[in-house]
Amino acid sequence: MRRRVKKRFRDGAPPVLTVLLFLLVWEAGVRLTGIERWLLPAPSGIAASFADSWELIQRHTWPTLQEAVLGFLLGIGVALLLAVLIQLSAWLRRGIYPLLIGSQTVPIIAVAPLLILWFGYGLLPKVLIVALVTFFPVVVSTVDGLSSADPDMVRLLRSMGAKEWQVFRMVRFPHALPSFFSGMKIAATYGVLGAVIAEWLGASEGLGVFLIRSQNSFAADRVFVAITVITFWSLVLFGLVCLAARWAAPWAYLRKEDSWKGEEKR
Amino acid sequence: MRRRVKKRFRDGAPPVLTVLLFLLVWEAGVRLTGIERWLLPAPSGIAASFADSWELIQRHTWPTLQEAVLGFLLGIGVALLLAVLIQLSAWLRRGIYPLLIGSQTVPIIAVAPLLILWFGYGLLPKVLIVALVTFFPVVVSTVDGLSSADPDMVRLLRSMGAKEWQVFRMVRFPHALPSFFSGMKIAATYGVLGAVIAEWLGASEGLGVFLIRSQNSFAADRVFVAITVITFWSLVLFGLVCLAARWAAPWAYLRKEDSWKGEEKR
Amino acid sequence: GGGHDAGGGDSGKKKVKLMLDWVPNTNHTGLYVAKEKGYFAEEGLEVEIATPAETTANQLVGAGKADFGISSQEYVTQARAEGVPIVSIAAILQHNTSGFAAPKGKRIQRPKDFVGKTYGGWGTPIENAFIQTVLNMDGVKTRNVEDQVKIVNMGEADFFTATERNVDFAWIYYGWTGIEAKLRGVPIDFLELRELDPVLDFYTPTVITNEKKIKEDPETVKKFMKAVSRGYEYAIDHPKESADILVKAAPETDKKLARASQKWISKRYRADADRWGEQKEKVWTDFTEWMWKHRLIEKKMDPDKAFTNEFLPEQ
Amino acid sequence: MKLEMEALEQSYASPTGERRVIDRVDLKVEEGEFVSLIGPSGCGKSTLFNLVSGLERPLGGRIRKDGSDITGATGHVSYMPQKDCLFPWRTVVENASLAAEVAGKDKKKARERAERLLPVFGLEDFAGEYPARLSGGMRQRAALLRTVMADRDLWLLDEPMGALDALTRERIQDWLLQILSRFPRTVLFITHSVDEAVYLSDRVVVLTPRPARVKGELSITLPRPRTREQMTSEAFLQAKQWLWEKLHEDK
Amino acid sequence: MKLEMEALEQSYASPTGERRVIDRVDLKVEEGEFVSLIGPSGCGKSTLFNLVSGLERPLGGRIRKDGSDITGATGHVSYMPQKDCLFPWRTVVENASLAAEVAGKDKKKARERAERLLPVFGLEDFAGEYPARLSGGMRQRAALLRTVMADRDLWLLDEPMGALDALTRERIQDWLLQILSRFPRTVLFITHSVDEAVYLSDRVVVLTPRPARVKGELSITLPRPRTREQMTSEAFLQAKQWLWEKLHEDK
Ligand SMILES: Nc1ncnc2c1ncn2[C@@H]1O[C@H](COP(=O)(O)OP(=O)(O)OP(=O)(O)O)[C@@H](O)[C@H]1O
Ligand SMILES: Nc1ncnc2c1ncn2[C@@H]1O[C@H](COP(=O)(O)OP(=O)(O)OP(=O)(O)O)[C@@H](O)[C@H]1O
Ligand SMILES: O=C([O-])O
Ligand SMILES: [Mg+2]
Ligand SMILES: [Mg+2]
Repeated sequence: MRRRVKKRFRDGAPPVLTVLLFLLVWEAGVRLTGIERWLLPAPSGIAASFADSWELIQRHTWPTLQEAVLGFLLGIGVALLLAVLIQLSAWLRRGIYPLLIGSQTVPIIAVAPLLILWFGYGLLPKVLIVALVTFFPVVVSTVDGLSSADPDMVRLLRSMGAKEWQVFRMVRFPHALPSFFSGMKIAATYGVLGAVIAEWLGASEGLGVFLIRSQNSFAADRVFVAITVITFWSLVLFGLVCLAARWAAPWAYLRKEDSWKGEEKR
Repeated sequence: MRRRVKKRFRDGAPPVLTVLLFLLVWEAGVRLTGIERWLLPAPSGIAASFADSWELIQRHTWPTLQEAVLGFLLGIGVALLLAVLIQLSAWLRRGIYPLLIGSQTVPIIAVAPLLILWFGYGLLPKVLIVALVTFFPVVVSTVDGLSSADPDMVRLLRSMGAKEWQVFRMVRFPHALPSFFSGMKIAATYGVLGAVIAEWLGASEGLGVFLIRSQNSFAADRVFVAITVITFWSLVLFGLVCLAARWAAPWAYLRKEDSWKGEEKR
Repeated sequence: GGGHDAGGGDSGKKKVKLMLDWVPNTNHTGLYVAKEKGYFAEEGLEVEIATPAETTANQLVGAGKADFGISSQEYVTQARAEGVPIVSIAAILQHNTSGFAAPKGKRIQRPKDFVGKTYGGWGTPIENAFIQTVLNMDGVKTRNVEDQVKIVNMGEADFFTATERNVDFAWIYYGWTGIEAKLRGVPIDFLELRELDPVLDFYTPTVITNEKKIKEDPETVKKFMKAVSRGYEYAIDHPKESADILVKAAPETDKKLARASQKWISKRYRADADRWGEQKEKVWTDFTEWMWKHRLIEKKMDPDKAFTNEFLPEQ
Repeated sequence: MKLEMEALEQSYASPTGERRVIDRVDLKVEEGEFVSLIGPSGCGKSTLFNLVSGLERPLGGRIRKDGSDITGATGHVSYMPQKDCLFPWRTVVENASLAAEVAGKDKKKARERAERLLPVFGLEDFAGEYPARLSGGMRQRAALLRTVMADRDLWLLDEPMGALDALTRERIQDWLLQILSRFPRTVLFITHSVDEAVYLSDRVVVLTPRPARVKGELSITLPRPRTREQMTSEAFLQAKQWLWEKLHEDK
Repeated sequence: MKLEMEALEQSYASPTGERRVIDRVDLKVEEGEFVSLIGPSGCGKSTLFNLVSGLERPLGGRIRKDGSDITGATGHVSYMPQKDCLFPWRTVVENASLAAEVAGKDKKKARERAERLLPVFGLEDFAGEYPARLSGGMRQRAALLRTVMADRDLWLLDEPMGALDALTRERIQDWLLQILSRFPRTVLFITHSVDEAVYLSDRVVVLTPRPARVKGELSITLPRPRTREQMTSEAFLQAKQWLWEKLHEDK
């Protein structure tokens, strides 16, 4: 039990410490350089503003989170589907990649009128944009993971007469899980911001709306309140993905733990 | 010789075909639905506009490319450094990650004033923004790659009395190369668009400037010309990364080719 | 944003979509008043106010995806030249309240002072033309303004930040940014466009709809404009109350700024005109001609078709 | 004829041109026969198994099973590759029931069967362990268990007991003989132990150094069931001697 | 005393509680001695090597080399682990010169030395190949070459020849004996072949099944240099017999 508490502390302390240090340096920097608070508010100012806008924040968080999570899930689904298709056929791999990359190089704001025209102002276009932003890292990592599966395992399974989808399920996919989660971590980080950007195209509520309206009122402190909230939820999403990775691929941490144990002892 | 030509064709045909198909569907869609050309121009219209604005494009491409490539290189450098630091110390891993994720969740547009205040309007802030956008996927993938190195190889090397940096150079890094390149592929895709967004915050030339000017004068065809150019160069960057991956980690493609050979025969 | 009117949601009302040009600000106060006070409801309309990104409204109104939008004369002109069938149906402000601004320390008191300085803009060709025109007025002849003034796109960065750094002057709307400067106690020099050259006294912002709507459903347009007009009349008479209505609809807006801005702008909605919203033909023809001269539009556009006063309520 | 190899040929690319590995190998195996292959390390034994199992397609020649051509076709054999190839994400029991899952058989039944067999392989305490936690010999035993569980009528075993101590090896050899006498299978077996080859086989085939050709073969006429006592018999020693000389011939 | 193990203990977590693997092992090895460890598969031999090489820290006990405590310290031995652990991104020669690179020695010289040794291991044609293109036995030989190249004064070899055919094995055994007689080293050697243990060693230590304890040990008094002829000598057969019985004792 005590070991567990100790471990919790050991795992929890570093992020808390670095973040505190970062805030301290920021606060000191602002105070020492005397930079105007409408340019860069100090953390203390942001905290105060946080308290003031607490209710507004709460109201605006839920829609954004909803868009982010739904879009993220959709993005992962699409990514998995595409990754499987790409891995199954060399032809598709070569053929689809340019389109995928194309999908990432279109500035969302430049096609805003089309998005609104086609999908309106509701939840749908936002979820689609988040999916668009998040699916790509997952596809790239997963495809790389799928195709780097141990060829000998693949061969062994084939010798058992396995169909290609069985090779997939039993070798490629478990092997690709760590890569898949790498991609997911990147995607999770982009999810909430993706929703915020989507809201800039037209929304009546959400953190994106809160942010842009605050910015337009030259309220830098509230802009940073919004950013803090966005960062917080991105961290939560990221953390959930890390947990999911451990849960889904315990074997990948088996030997690593052993060797970490070793490292710490020395 | 003939086999080589045939291979070239086999590799080159799918992307060309899918892209052509995509353009064809687009053209047909525009013609059939009769969507206004100031909302969504047809590929033919974009091509015509392309010819018209050829000189403008050329003038605006170079600055953007420069920003994208310099920023990308800087981003990779920073990413490698961070990945090594994070891998070397569990403490740093836990401590730095929240800050890294934070760096990705701050909407660039919201902190544009600060960026401009600190770095002015020149090349520097654009390069920094591209680096900021590109370094993250590389860090995440590389860290995952570094830490999933075969613990037995690590142990073997340690038994030889290797220092931690040698373990790095000889095991972790080669092992992480495929993951590193996964991250690079994602980053390469974001590089050019990152430069374009950076230009929105303040620039007098570049594709971002060209794009926003075209958009503000409702010249949808020229907006799409800009997008085409952005996509083209993103593809080039992505392709270069793929080539570099093959060049840097030939062993990773050794067995894969064998088994592909097998697949194709069957 | 948008408050809820008491009668909202009953099926008898006609649903109408209105798109702003940007986030809610004092240019839009009359619209929010009309909604909050139930003027729309009295006309049998249920208005949804949407806030899309920047110039998106022009295209979406043009495509009929929204019934009304907020735009401005230069956008309407350019959009029409590109074939977007939008029509300006009311001038929200009677005069152009925008102009070039610089912090006092930059010593920019007249267009001549622009020479050798850096201009931070929105990235539209029209700004080059403005600068060229005003330089011309002040005796600086040039074929390419960028030989005289360095022009950078400062995009989303606000005036105060931009001018902290390399940027010397920028194009601002006095009613918002200028008021903010006052509130902050940042002294600025302000060169109002219309005072530099009367041709630059164009309408910004304006209410728009599309040609099809006018042709097929003039009744709704009329009703809509009646309510909007009432909204702005109220805002003219009650700056403080109307500012609060705006802040209620968009609570993220800074209340102090909204009130100060409203106080300044309310007087200028109607200004010297007979009624709120009135647009003069001369303003449209002159400014269109000016835009053509500066090659800001590639095709000639008939200014008479670009606007109409026919939906403004009779006095 | 259970299995026929006809003029099999295989080569690989190497930095210094083509490397011939299998050079016209002809080999016939009867139904129920136990045939061992011996030959110097690197001669091409594992490659031959890859060809028979259909994982690689030969450059030349044909492979027939029960009369029908299976050249390049997979799914006809139980194959234990030389490296254990245990799936790191599956426990011992899950690895063992792999083939059953591939064949779409009842997973639970397969696991039960695997668990019944674990004691034979000395793995009874390790049913739920991941392979990363096993010793070298235990991994090999787990891999053999998996192959046995796959249970086609033709088995290819590539050095299945190389990493085992003598005692464990004997126990598993005897278990194998017993199982095969009860449920006959055709077995191709690669080993480096001449003793093992003679003790288990009906016939031992000696291959040349790379490129592999059949250099000679010997029928083992020792009666079945085999017993450890036979290992000191004259016939056994003669067979060993003959094979030993055949192997060393061109040295 | 070259190496002293004192009351070594090691355990691992298992799904069913703690699993004791090493149970108070005391062992002393003299300078220049060749000591073989034999014991059933899974008993804890490789674990013992991991402790001595410093890769794992024992739960209890001490390890001393040349009198100084090296418990948990790496870099004191040349270790050939049981699985070959060849680096897939290095060719055979590059793998062989790994230790030299770690020690910061001249890379080119190391490569030259590796290339001179390649024929001993029958790898002369494979200097520039990646491990993925080698056969099982060739990989093992490459790993042994790498260990020999590392060349500390204490070698730990974990079943270094398990995957080799008799002939290749004999050649490498003899080369090893010859090298050791010219440049004496202290060697700890794990094998499953009692023959091999007796032929190579000065002393053979028999371990119990898991958890490993020293069950007995036998000094091999056969004169050096050893020759193949000795393998049929009375003393050799007696030693084999003794070890065999010791191994099977508690069965
Ligand atoms: N990392 C680990 N975690 C848990 N158990 C382990 C681990 N490594 C080894 N073991 C267990 O320790 C025991 C001894 O393993 P070890 O590898 O030392 O055996 P060995 O004597 O070398 O056997 P073999 O001859 O088969 O190689 C085995 O039961 C194994 O399951
Ligand atoms: N994928 C490959 N690419 C190139 N060469 C290969 C490949 N696989 C095997 N070889 C070569 O083929 C030859 C025979 O290999 P194989 O694995 O069949 O030998 P083996 O008889 O099984 O040897 P061992 O007893 O050592 O396992 C070797 O020289 C090896 O280098
Ligand atoms: O895509 C962005 O506008 O940041
Ligand atoms: Mg082999
Ligand atoms: Mg072992």
